[in-house]
Amino acid sequence: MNNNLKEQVLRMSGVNPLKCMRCGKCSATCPSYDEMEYHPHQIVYMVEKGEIEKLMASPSIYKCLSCFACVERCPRDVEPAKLVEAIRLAVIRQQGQNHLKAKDIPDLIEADPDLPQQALVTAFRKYTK
Amino acid sequence: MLKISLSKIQDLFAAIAADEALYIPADNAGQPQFMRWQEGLAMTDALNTVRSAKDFFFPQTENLVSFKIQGKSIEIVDPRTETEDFVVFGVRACDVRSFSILDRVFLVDPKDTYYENRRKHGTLVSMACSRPAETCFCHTFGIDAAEPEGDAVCWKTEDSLYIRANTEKGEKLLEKLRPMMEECGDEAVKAQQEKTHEILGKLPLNNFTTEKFDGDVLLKVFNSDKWKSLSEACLGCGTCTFVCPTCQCYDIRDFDTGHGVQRFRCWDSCMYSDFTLMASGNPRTSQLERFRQRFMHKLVYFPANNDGIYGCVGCGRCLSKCPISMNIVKVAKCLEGEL
Amino acid sequence: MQKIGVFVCWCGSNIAATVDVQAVSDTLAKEPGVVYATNYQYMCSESGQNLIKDAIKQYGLTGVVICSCSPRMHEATFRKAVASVGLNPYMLEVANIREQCSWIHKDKALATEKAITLGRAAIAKVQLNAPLQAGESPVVKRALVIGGGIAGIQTALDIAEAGFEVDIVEKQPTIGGKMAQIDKTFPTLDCAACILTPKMVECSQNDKVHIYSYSEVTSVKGFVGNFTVSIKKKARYVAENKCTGCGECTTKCPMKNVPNEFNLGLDNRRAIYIPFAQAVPKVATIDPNYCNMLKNGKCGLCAKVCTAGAIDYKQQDQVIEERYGAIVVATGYNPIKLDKFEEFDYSLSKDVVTSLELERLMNAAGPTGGTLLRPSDGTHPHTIVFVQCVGSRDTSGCGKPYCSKICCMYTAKHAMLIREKYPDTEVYVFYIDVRTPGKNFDEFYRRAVEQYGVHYIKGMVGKVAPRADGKIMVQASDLLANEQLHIEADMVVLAAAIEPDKSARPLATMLTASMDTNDFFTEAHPKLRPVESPTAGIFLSGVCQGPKDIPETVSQASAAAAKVIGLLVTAKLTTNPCVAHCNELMCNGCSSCERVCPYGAITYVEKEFRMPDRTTQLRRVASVNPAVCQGCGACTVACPSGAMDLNGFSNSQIMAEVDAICQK
Amino acid sequence: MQGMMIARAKELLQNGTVNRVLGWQTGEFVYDITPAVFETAEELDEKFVYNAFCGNNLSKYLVKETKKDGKILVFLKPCDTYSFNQLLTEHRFDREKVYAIGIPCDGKTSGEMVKSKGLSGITGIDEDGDNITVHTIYEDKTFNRDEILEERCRTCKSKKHVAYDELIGEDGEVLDSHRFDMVAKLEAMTPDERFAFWRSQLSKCIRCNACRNVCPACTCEKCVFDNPASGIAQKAAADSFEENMFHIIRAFHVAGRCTDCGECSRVCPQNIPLHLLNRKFIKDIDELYGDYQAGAEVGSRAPLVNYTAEDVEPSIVYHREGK
Amino acid sequence: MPEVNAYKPKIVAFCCNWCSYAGADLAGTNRLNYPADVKIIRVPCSCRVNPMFILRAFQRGADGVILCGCHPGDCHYTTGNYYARRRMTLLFSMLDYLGIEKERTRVEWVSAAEGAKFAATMNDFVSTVAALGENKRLEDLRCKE
Repeated sequence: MNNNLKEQVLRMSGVNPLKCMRCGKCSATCPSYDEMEYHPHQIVYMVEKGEIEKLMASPSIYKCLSCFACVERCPRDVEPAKLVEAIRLAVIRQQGQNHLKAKDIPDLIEADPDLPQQALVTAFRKYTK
Repeated sequence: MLKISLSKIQDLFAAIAADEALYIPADNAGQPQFMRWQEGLAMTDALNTVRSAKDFFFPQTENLVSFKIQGKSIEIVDPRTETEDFVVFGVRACDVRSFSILDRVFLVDPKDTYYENRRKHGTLVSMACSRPAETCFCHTFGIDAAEPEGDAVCWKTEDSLYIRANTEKGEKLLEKLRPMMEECGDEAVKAQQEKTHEILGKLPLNNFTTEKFDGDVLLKVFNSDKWKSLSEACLGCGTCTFVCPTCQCYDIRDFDTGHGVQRFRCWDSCMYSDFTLMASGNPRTSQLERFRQRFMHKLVYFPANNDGIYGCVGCGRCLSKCPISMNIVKVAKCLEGEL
Repeated sequence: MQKIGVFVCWCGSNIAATVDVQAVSDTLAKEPGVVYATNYQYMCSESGQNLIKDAIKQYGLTGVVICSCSPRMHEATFRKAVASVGLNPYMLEVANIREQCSWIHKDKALATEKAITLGRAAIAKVQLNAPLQAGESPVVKRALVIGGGIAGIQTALDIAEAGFEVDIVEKQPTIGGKMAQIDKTFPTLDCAACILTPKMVECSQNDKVHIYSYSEVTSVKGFVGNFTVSIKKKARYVAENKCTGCGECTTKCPMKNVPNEFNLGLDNRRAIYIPFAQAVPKVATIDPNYCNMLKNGKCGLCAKVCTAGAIDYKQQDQVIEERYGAIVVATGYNPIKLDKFEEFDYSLSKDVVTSLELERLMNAAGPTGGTLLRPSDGTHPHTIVFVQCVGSRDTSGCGKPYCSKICCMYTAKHAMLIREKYPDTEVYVFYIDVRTPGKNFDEFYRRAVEQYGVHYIKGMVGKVAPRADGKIMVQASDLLANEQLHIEADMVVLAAAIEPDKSARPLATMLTASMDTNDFFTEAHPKLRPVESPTAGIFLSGVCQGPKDIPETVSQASAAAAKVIGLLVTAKLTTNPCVAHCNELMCNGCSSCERVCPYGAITYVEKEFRMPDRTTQLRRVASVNPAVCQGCGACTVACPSGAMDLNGFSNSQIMAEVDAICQK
Repeated sequence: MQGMMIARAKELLQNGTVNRVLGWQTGEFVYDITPAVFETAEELDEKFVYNAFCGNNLSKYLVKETKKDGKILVFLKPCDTYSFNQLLTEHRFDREKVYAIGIPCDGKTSGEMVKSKGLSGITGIDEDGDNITVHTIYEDKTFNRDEILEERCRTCKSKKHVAYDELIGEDGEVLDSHRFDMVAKLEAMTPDERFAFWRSQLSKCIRCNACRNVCPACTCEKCVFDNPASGIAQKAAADSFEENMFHIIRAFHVAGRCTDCGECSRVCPQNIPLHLLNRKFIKDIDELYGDYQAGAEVGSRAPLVNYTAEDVEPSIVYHREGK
Repeated sequence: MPEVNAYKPKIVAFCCNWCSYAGADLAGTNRLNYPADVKIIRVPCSCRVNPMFILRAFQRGADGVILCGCHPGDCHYTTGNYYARRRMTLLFSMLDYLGIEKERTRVEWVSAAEGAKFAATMNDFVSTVAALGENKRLEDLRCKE
């Protein structure tokens, strides 16, 4: 179990999965349910258990339409869709999967001197931890 | 007359403080106040301290007697230890004059031995004013801000401090300082005094007098219907009385320390609702009466009993400190129309 | 200065082994005010008590300090003893030198020193004690029950049985409450009406019980033993004493399309109506919102057909004032409104019903005569889906955060009844948890599953959508099978959360009885005083205190009755003299104390004061009712001027104790 | 503005709506303005003033004034309206006897404030929009209004009037004031630094009671500090403990009731920043129990006579961020 | 050898009659030891404790003051401890703000059944206060001998 990842997901989403009372209404309301390997209520539970890597590897998180029906319907305000979004971000932000590395920058600037500063800063912020 | 360069003033202080306590006006958390000098403490440029020099002779609280209780026995202890000699330096003309008023209260029979003891041990070194403020009106009471009384008197110019003794106590102090100072003439002082007098003439309260309160005006003033509007906004706080250099009322109280009782006196204010409270109640039941008491005391009762000397020295503290800006000048100006 | 006697107890060796009792009494003898000090083996024994009594007489003691065990143990004993020789019992203080000294310390010197300090503190306190008199207040021998459901009925009958007058105030035209609407009761499945209506009749026939139906409480004044309550009898436009309940008017009234609230709007009634056949009182009521005569002055048909001449279109609301010794709140509950739950389509589809509606649909006296038919088309439903926890355990803000407690059981009951009566019907129950604690409850639920074949599915319904063909699509999750289900249902039954009746909140304000954030009344103690409100003389019965089923409601109702009877049989109430009091001269009338008083013991009066300057001034000042105050002291700290103080624990007394403890 | 106020006051006096007018009256100098009750049009013309030095909060006077016969007109600056409401919440005066006119406020200064800029011998002041020129017998100096505003006005919490019968001028908004910045700064210090700060400030106290007597929340019939029976009565701070005691208890007694009008600091002859004590309570209340502005509405339940079951535990004091 | 830790702090404990005072009694009944420096003052409810009392204790030489009451929700008077909780939170925060050691004041909820908790709490509080040493910041010199 990767506690750092779990913390990261919880922080990014602002969700407290411990509020879940396991009613399954999220899964009951989910329009993409049948497409998913892990269903919304499972996602909540797996985050709680810290099985973030499993989720990151699963296509399920891209089956979510972000329709927020689960967020709307959840009687405990758990907001599963926000967890899904956070897991997607966790995938993007994984280190080692950087689209840009610090040493690439001089070349980039040389290639395109008009490259906006902000793009660089954003890239760093987004792709490094 | 002696003179010393301002750059050496700390040496002067050190010399005075060598064998007695020295208090100088300094900055205390943003407020000018007399503080005990210790190395490095600088004199403030402020015109005057928030609290007057009366604190040194008539402190806000002082223990009069202690009762030590053990089981059922009580022992009476005089808490006074012999007071050390002290110098209060930089007292303004108005504040120096206040002692002649306080002396008339505390040093007449029966003498207040606590006050008397401190007067004996204390030396007042006054400081002439060169930059009076709009709230100043000491001239009303015949005080010359440029020529203060005091055991010794100082003038501060751009670069030097001039000092002259007025009394024996002052002489004694100067004797000690003579080696580090130089003798000089009084030209620079005279020049400064002239300038100061010129400024004093421009002050807004230059023409303010209390002359009309001379004579048989007591009932007329007392019964004036102006008191109502004058006192209407008074909050009944004690600011005016506590910053006043001449207010001398006090209360005596007991404090149970758990192993005895300390009987102490503390300043009281005639503005307080429990002032002169007795078992039978309070003779002054309204703020109007209490307010009137203060000004009647200063302007009428005190002079009536003290050869025409008013109970005010025109320091202007109450003018700048009263939360509702009501003060003796406003009161006197308003009432004088009645006379 | 008091003349104080100090009595140090050895408690055998309990104290004496660790505390030098001789040193304690010797040292304390030297304290100011102490005129006598001694020690003895057992102060609580008869000879010990006699020692105290004799000393009081001999030395003329005005205050007594006993250094002994905890005051929780023997304070009452010693108070009685000193009172027997004429000393005010509140002139006594106990220094706890056993539980809080000798028993916890091993070092004798330390323990002795501490015992002396504790003794000093008690002496310091006694110096400032003042004699206190326990007050008395009479008790009005009549009780009021607010709410005429099963809780109120049971409480009223029990009180009446003990011989006390009791009034029921019911805002509906009839008593009976929710239970009257219910078809069968779990877990025995007997008919609700069969067990409720005899009690309703008993109420009307018992001459100790008076029913104010169609009435509301509008104001409550006073305190325990002596409440004055205003009751508004709403005009029903029918003279209660003349109406025979024949029902002729209710069949002749031309206004036929008035939704029938007793059947939850599933059918209609007339503008003049009797809610149901067994109503008590069985008196017709005219609904002024629909009656043409009252609205437009045209019609008057009911008056024409009434042979008893009971119709009175000019009847006015009437306010009655009555005095009571005790008040029981039994205001009950309602299912919550479901408009916020659009996913269940309750407002759009007639075939999505609440469980209470289902009760009416299955009731022989209901709109369908007891045959279960779909409200939309009157056909027989073949697939029925039950949804549990609709709005219960919901912290999202749409529903209620608590468990409604009764839903699991009544849903099992419904499912079972349907399967029994219509075996061709498939019944699905979607649950989060099945909660069936209670005698024969779980067995009941298991029967629904095992014997009646009800499909219990762990999971929640996410979406209910009516289809054009009349079917209702139910989308739900089956968490155990890990699949999403799509069921074509004919009917959906929602187990709506229950909430306290809306009338409870303003009533609580009138009674100064506290409520929790969900508007349930708070009990005086959650475990030990569950049927009393913290406000003395106010008792709680039924769901107004928290979700309950019928057996629990009835037991609480009887418990409340027992408490009321206990109060009413008391000739006079002795009041605790350690109560707050207000120094009116110092009181600002700012209401801070009133706001923190949990008992509503503080009221305000306008009083004239003579000021020091001989003028008079009208001021608002607080006044504490000593019969109601329980002496917690919350007000004393809320009061900025220190006008409020507490007898027996005054500011000066506590500070004297602090001083004594801290010195040296 | 002053002209409009006088005109309206005269009108209300004349048509009998009110019998008296509570306002400000001119003094000896430009800055020494005194609260006053006016009964005639002539008095109003002669002495009524409204300018940058009218800092006094008049609401407390209503406690006394409404005891008299007739109705009184009072002029209320935005921050005074909060005190007005708070006094009403505590039933301290009869609303029926007051006619309240809300007046705008651009922030106030004071003689002390001007003098703190090193000026002495003040003879006059000109206000020209945001420029304020001070004339003294020694020099003339022009300030931007903001430079010489009192601290409470620089961190003004609201320009909105929360109570009035009528309004002269435009109503403003509740402001984002940064008024807790100094409290936060103190909180961030070490306990030793804080102790040193408060000791140096509170040791200046002369127990003149100006802070208490001006405070609109201190309207007790008898203050505990004046009442020998309270056990904490003191006429002077005879020991540093008593300096602390007075200010802690006073701040506690007004906690949740203090509207942060800033009068206490304005009147302190020793310039002790007393408002920092009150603001600490306000900041704590806001942070721990949810935002609460005393006096924002009449009848609101003050935080110290209120609770929720979920309130934080006192141990939060040990665990909070900072030192 | 000089006695280490000879310093004995003075501790005042305000205990509500219904829970904490009974809890203290239970600690005694179970012979659970805690320092004799703790002296208990019985009050009807934690809400009876005025901030004045706490300051008074410090004035008179207490080194630590602890307030014990029923657990929130269990108050004999229903709501008393809720008010006490707010009052003490704000008071303690103010004392801390004035630079007075915050460890000198504490609130603990001790039920009538928690004798062990009472003893443990007192042991802990006494050692915390003892570590701070004498109360210098909120003392009244007149009350010292």
